[in-house]
Amino acid sequence: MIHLAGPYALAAVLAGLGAYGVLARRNAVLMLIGVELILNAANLLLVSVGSVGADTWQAGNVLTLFVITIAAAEVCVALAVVLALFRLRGDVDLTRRAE
Amino acid sequence: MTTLDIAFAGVGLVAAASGLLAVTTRHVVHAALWLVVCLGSVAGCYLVLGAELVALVQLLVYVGAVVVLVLFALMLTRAPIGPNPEVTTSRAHRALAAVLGAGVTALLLSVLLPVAGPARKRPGTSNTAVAEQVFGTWVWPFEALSLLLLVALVAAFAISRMTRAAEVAQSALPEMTAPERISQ
Amino acid sequence: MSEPRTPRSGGALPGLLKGLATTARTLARPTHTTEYPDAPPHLPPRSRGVIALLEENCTSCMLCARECPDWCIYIDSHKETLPATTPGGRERQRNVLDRFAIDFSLCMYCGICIEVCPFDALHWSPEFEYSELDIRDLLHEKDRLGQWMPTVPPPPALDEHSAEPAEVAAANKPARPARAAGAPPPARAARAERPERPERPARAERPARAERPEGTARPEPPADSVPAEPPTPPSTASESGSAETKSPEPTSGEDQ
Amino acid sequence: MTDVLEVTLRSVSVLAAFLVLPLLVGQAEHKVMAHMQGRLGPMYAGGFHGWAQLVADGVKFVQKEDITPAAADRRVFRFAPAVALVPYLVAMAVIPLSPDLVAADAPASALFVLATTAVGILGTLMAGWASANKYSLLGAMRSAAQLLSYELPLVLAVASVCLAAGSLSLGGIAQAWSPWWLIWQLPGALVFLVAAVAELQRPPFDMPVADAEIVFGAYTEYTGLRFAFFLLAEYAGIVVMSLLFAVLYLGGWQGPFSDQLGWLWTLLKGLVIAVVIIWLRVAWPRLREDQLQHLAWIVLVPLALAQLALTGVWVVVSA
Repeated sequence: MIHLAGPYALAAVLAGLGAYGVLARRNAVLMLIGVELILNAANLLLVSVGSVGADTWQAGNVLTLFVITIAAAEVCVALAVVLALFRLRGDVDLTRRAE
Repeated sequence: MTTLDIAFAGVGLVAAASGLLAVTTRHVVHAALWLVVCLGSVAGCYLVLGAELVALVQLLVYVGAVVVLVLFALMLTRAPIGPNPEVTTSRAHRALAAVLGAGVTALLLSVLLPVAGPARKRPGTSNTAVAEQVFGTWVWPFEALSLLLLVALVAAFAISRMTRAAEVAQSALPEMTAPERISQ
Repeated sequence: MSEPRTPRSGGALPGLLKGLATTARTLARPTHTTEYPDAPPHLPPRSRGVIALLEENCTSCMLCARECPDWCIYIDSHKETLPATTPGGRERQRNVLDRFAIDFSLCMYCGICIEVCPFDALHWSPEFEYSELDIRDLLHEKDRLGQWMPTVPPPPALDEHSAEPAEVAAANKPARPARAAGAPPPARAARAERPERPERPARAERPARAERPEGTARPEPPADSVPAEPPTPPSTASESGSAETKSPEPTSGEDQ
Repeated sequence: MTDVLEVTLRSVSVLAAFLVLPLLVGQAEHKVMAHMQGRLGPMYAGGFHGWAQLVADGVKFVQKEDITPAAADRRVFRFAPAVALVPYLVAMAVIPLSPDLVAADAPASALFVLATTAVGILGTLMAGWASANKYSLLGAMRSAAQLLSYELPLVLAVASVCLAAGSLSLGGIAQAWSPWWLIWQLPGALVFLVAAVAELQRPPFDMPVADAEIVFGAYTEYTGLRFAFFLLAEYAGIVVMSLLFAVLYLGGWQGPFSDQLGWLWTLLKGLVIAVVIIWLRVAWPRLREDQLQHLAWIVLVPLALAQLALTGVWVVVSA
């Protein structure tokens, strides 16, 4: 027996923290950390819904696995971009105007 | 309150606290390390929710690969020891961001909490069931995902090669004419 | 151990397997290691372990100290005036060694000091167990250096057809009674030994020299037969002679 | 009450195994390596052939001063050894020695072991970054690159076995094992072994700690007990990987008298693999950094994928 209020609240908090992280950071890699938090909020929601309902297709678990995979791909490309940026500009400050 | 609720509250609080630290700390690498704690405790949440496979994949892929990549990128770019004020935006900007973040949380809470409902049974998912669904119902998304991974791999490779080619072109600029540079 | 081969002979895999095979073979064989403090090492006979000092031979000429590349030899000496042996004769001076020390924490065992010593006062000793817990204790004074003298191996045997060594030649020569009967003044014995010793074997006829091998710690093979006749005069001389002259040969001859 | 007692007993036995087995492997390494190089190895500590050498080393490490560099990030620096060590302790809890001799029976224990060992990388990364030392940072980056690259063939090789056995549980895999696997899963086994040695950062894949190039990599600044923890983590890693290999590819407890002596078989097979890992260290030189990545992506990953495809085809055909 479990209340879903807890997972829902945690997902909401993580999403809010992630949004804050994306907005308040200048460093590109740290922004990515915020993005990861948002993705985890979504995952948590999926899992918590999937774990209690009559989930015939296992959508909660399967979609979470998919999201984790997509996150890996996303991080892979994003970090390649960040490194390319660093090599060109010498920093990864996304608020700085490119000259 | 059930036992599972208490367990979830424990790991959930850790996750929320470490998530907060991950987005607020000014130590660049500490942010990534707090992210590790956060993701690990989210994996714990999955375990409490009965999704064992997801929890392990979270640990394997997120903590073992994604965060390591993030740390790797941080070290490759610039990660001095000690607080670094340059990683966050200005105070006003941050206040705005905090308001927006709190807004997101409030919005989600207002939507989600009413539908949370009473305590429910947690049947727990078997790995076999997940596997059957992945390779049954979800097989086409799964294949598309593998394609996505491949594309991402190639893209990451191409991006890193592109910059190197650009560097080479820049360093060899005087000796080369434009067509040569393009052909490179 | 086989003949030199080209580095890339047949790809990586044979090389990897070969590495595995070699190590496995070595594993199966008994080791050659002997555990040193339990099993004494088998050193070659003329190992160069440490530098020993034959104090009696040293004239404090300072050649070794000057030639030493890292300046680890310390020599202090003073001059002594020996009274004239004959009435109206000239007083003579000799060097007396006060201190001879080698700092083995600096020494690099090049052996140059041994090479340059004209009087064979320095020798390679195979002794090597003289480590200390404190690096400052590696500065060894002349008494410690002298203690290693008995470990110095005898010089290698001469070629069959080479001339007799000076000492042997001198010992085999019948002593000249006229000179030997009168006590040869110790001062003279000490002085005479100095300049001539190494380079002129043919002229080495003085009894003081002939008696040398036995008087010192240095074992020389032919010396066994030597000591019979000449020792009496020097020993009497040392008994009767002046103490302050510190003639090396007679005193040491008596000590042993 | 009995539950509590049982849990305590299981935890204590895992802890004991965690403290004893790495020492055994370490001592085996001392002696095997010495004899492969024509030496004797430690001979004094403990009297008989230096059996207590590692205990003496432990005592020595405890006595040494625990230095934290002034410029280091203190908390991360001090916490890193625990992060490197604990995952292997947790992983050891789910490895079965025989069908009923397992501390914690998890349904997806194969995945569990991989997931926990993947966390162990973080310890090295933290240590390297927090030391405020360029060699350490270089070592950490090398190990991050290396471990990320070799995680993939490792997981793929394990996936092949899981596919063949139709189970994610180590116990189930060992139960489904048959001698035929020795041939059929051989490419996967080789990939697993190579990737495991690389994951452990053992020679010939020890560039992250290459002492001739970057002093001692991420562990350069560590002294005393914290350094000993890293060493212990390495040897615990050998134990985990060897036992994992024994369970996945050598059938774990399967052998004569497996009913009574099953656990002994698992341990023996694991020990053989551990000796092989030591053997590789003695026999082969260190790879270069680019050769390392080359090996992972050009050789191991395709080989593991081919093995996975072969296993898939076989499973489908034989089903």
